[in-house]
Amino acid sequence: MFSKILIANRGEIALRIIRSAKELGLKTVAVYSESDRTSLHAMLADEKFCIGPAKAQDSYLNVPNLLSVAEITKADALHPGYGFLAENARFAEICETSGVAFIGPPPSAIRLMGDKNRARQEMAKAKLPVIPGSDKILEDAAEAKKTALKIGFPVILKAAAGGGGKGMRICRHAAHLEEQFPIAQNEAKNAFGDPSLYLEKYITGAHHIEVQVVGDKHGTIMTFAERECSVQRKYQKVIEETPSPFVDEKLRRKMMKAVEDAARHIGYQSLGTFEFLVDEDKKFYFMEANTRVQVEHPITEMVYGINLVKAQIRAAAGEKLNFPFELLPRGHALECRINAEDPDTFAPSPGRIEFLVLPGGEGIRVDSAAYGGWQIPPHYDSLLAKIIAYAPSRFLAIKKMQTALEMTTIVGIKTNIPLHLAVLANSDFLEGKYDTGFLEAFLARKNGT
Amino acid sequence: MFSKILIANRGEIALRIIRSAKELGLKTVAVYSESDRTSLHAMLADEKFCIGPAKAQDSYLNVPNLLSVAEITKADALHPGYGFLAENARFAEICETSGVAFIGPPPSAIRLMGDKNRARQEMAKAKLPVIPGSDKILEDAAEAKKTALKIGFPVILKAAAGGGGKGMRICRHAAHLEEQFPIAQNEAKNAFGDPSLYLEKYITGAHHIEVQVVGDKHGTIMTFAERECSVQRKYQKVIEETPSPFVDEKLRRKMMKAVEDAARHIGYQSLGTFEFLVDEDKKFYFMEANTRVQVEHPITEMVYGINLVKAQIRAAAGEKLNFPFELLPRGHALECRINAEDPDTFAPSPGRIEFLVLPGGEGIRVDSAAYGGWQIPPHYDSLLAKIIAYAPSRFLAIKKMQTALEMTTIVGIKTNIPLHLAVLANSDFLEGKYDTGFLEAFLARKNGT
Amino acid sequence: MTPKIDYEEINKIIRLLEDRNLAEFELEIEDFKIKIRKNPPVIAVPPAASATPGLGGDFETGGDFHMIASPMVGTFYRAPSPASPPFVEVGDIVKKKQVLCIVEAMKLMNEIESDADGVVRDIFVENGKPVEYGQRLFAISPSA
Amino acid sequence: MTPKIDYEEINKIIRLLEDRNLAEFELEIEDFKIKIRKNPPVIAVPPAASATPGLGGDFETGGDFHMIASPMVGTFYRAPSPASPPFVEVGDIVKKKQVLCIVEAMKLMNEIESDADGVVRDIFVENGKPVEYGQRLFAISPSA
Repeated sequence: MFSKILIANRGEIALRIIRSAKELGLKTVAVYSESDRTSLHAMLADEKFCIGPAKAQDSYLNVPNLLSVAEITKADALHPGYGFLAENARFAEICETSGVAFIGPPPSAIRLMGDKNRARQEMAKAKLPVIPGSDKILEDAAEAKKTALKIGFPVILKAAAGGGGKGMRICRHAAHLEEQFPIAQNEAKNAFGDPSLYLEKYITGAHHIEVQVVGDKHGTIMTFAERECSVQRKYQKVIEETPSPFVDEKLRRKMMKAVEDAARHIGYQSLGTFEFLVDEDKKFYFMEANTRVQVEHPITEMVYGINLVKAQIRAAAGEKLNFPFELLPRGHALECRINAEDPDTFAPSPGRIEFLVLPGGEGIRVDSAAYGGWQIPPHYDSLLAKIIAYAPSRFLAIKKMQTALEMTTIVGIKTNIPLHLAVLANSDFLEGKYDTGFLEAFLARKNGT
Repeated sequence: MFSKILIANRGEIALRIIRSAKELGLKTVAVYSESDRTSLHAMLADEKFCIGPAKAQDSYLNVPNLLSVAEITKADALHPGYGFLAENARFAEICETSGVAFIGPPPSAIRLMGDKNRARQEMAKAKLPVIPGSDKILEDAAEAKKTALKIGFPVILKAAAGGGGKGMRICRHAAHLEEQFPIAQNEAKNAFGDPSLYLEKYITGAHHIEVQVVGDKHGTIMTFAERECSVQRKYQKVIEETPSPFVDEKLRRKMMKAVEDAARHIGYQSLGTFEFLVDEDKKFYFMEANTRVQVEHPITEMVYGINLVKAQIRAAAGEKLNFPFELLPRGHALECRINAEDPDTFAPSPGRIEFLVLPGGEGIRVDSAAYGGWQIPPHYDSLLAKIIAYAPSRFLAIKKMQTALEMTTIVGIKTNIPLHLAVLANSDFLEGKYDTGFLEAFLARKNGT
Repeated sequence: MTPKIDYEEINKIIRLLEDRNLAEFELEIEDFKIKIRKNPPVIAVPPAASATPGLGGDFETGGDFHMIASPMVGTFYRAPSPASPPFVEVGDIVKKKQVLCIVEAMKLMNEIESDADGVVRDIFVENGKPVEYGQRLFAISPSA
Repeated sequence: MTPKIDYEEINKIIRLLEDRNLAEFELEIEDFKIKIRKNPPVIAVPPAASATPGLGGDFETGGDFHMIASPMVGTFYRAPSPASPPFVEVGDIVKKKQVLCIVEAMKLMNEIESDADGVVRDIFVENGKPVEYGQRLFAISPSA
């Protein structure tokens, strides 16, 4: 096992990793930007180093400073969290050659999954159903059009290098595609430094369903029941739950088995998530795989009663994974992402938290780096807290979440709690009848457009 | 089901009841004393009423004001929490005759269990082993001596009307007993207005083990795996855990069955706890039963994945109890009671909480009414927060608790967190080798006495 | 030359204290001395608390009014029966021990008496409304 | 002569308090006395934070010192090699662009230059110790 872990991240995920490291008996080193001096992750680690000014490019993405901290503190492992350098294969390589274990899969796996087009091809080889589409980078709009006509509209353009919605464009017909192609190229170039695009059939009424996997260096591969992440706005997940009200036991087993086979095919050795679109007929298509811990991992932990980040660290240290009891999910878990943002305009709302009461008690888990008196820096993402509710049934978990959100008191900044409460009270949501189009349609109705 | 519940309590337990009531879709009414104006329970209920000045006798124990609030707000049920009026049979009767459902067992059950001597006799009839002792109130020191000689020293004198250590005296030999008898009588008279004493054999090296029970008005009785509460100081529980490292499966089944039979014998219809002393040979003796929710109930909820307070409310409303899955405990849970007190002298430490970071994340539950900026009133008990850690195994739960406590930051007042950390690091505790004498001996060693 | 400090000047200084979040200001020049101290900021009470109507806590509304507060939880009645005239109206002179209202609690009518001589300046609660312990009912000023 | 204290003057003093992060200001000259106290910051920062040594945040220690801060994370060396004399000592006159120290990062020796002419007034870090980004290394005063 390692002796000291550098956490190359901030916010709730940094705190979450610090906790798991401490539970494993490891020392922790936090890094922070000048605007994160009073952030909780910097206060609660064993050691801490300022690594640059507020701008992430100069601090949390500052590779020389990160590695200097590892060297100075004699940290023997680095946890990248999510975002920032978490899926940067080159960084993982630099860590390994500098003698610092990168807590994630080998750089080759990060590189494979980072190239969305290559990932699709490799996964198709592993017999994972993929969405019909261009099997390679599109040369130009003309080639895109030809492919689209073959597989049928609507199609979606995607950046080969990217994720998170950047460079994505849904095209309804040929003219639309020709118009959007250069725009998407430009967006991809600006966001990822690479204009390469590919396209896929766009599936309407689809569900975003993902399967958590964890592997070790001894060939163990474990998969977990699905997470339903269809409540999205602009490809940003807002509410996640497990199990999915849409997935039945047959589909669940099929997807878990398919992911297990695919992970085994590439010899996967860490925490990871395989994301799928599932259509109305319960056919599932591989979208992409994330080679890191995900924001929504806690709901899986709640229903299984396990700790995925500890498993991730142990696997990186070469331990063989084992859990004290059979991995069977029990009950239902929901996560609401509480963002510091205007619930109507979605504009970020940084500022000082004047007064804070987070929820607690039976069945409630809170992952947050917020505290009363904290000045939220405006430089980073707006995720303020993840509130997770666990109960024996979906109905009870939703009631519990409603109660928790109603009793959460945050003064000084705006949050999207009103939006969450509105969604949780929606009859379609309550009946579990929602797909990836749900939230945008809900918001359009709400705004009367 | 009820429509509105009056919560006749304060602090974390009031908050805990408000949450459960809201989850059941019920309206909540908080009552508060003048010194609890800024307390969280008063802020987070649907309605709130000031019922008197700081002194509990004039506010939380002010029966006319409580019933006036129930009448004015049209509350159809009252939850007494623990302490205050929770085990006052007369109050339960007044509630019922006023048309307000008392969320607890019928007054007769409260009265029976409130008289510790009568309870022992009745439980002996229900075949529950009781500690050998006087089967009735002791006339005088002479009778006490005669009984003690029959059952053998050491013996313990106890107040018939009381609990919580008041009026209790351990007597090693006859002369000692004669000396202590009038002192204990006096203490009992002052504490409970009743000098009546009885005596029991005092069991050395005993474990304090309790079994949670819940019954409904349809004859359902459910029992839950034991809670180990032997880490005590002056009969005040400090750390509780489930399962007990001392209890084996055979003893567990025996105790659960015995409690089920006893609860059935008296037709128990609510949440309750049967407390036992278990000697080194794993013989168990009934001590007393609490006819209310207990401070340490969350650890049972954690391992079973259920909500006991919701079950208590539903049972009081006449519903038949049922849980969505088979009641089987999984994993291990620990609770540390965080008190606002000096960790060395145990003197209460009220004051203003200048800065507060409570723990969170995977496997951590916090039940607390504290918030940053809160001025803790000096009039009530010092329980500030209950931190509950849940993990697949005892070892992991202890590591998780240590991490949670190390990352808890409370500025402005003193707390007993250092004491908890010291106990959690103790090798006997880690090995699960402790009995009711453990903490006092630990403190004596620590203080070099 | 003496410093020019007048009302406008002091007003400005107070505004300055507020803007700059200062706690205290003291100035002494020859015979002139000024000292201004701001109340310490209280931690923001969440909206739930401040939204409460009729909170009995803030007795001081200025002036020399004497407040009569409810000694119990109950329902406030200004008259002995629906058909009767109110015990008192604003402007009435009242004597110590004079009944001002009734607070009904547990079906009992509790007469609330004035504990001072004076004139009724304000009645804070409407007839038939519930009152908390300590909630102010009447403001009495010492004399007409 | 009495000092001329007017609104503008007081405003200036308050701004000074803020800029220099002072809590209190008191001045007494002959018959003139002024005292200004700022509100303490409301939320206390937990001990963990304040206990940190060498936090680069509090640059102002009074005076007109110019601070040289580390532009990177690394190990601070006062001399080009263990056998060499230090680049500078307290009291030395330094010129802009003159090398003051080395910060070693990723096996690279980064020479840190002065960005001002002046006299070295203080050296805050011991030879061979790690430094954070932004941690102050030297205090320089404009001239001798």
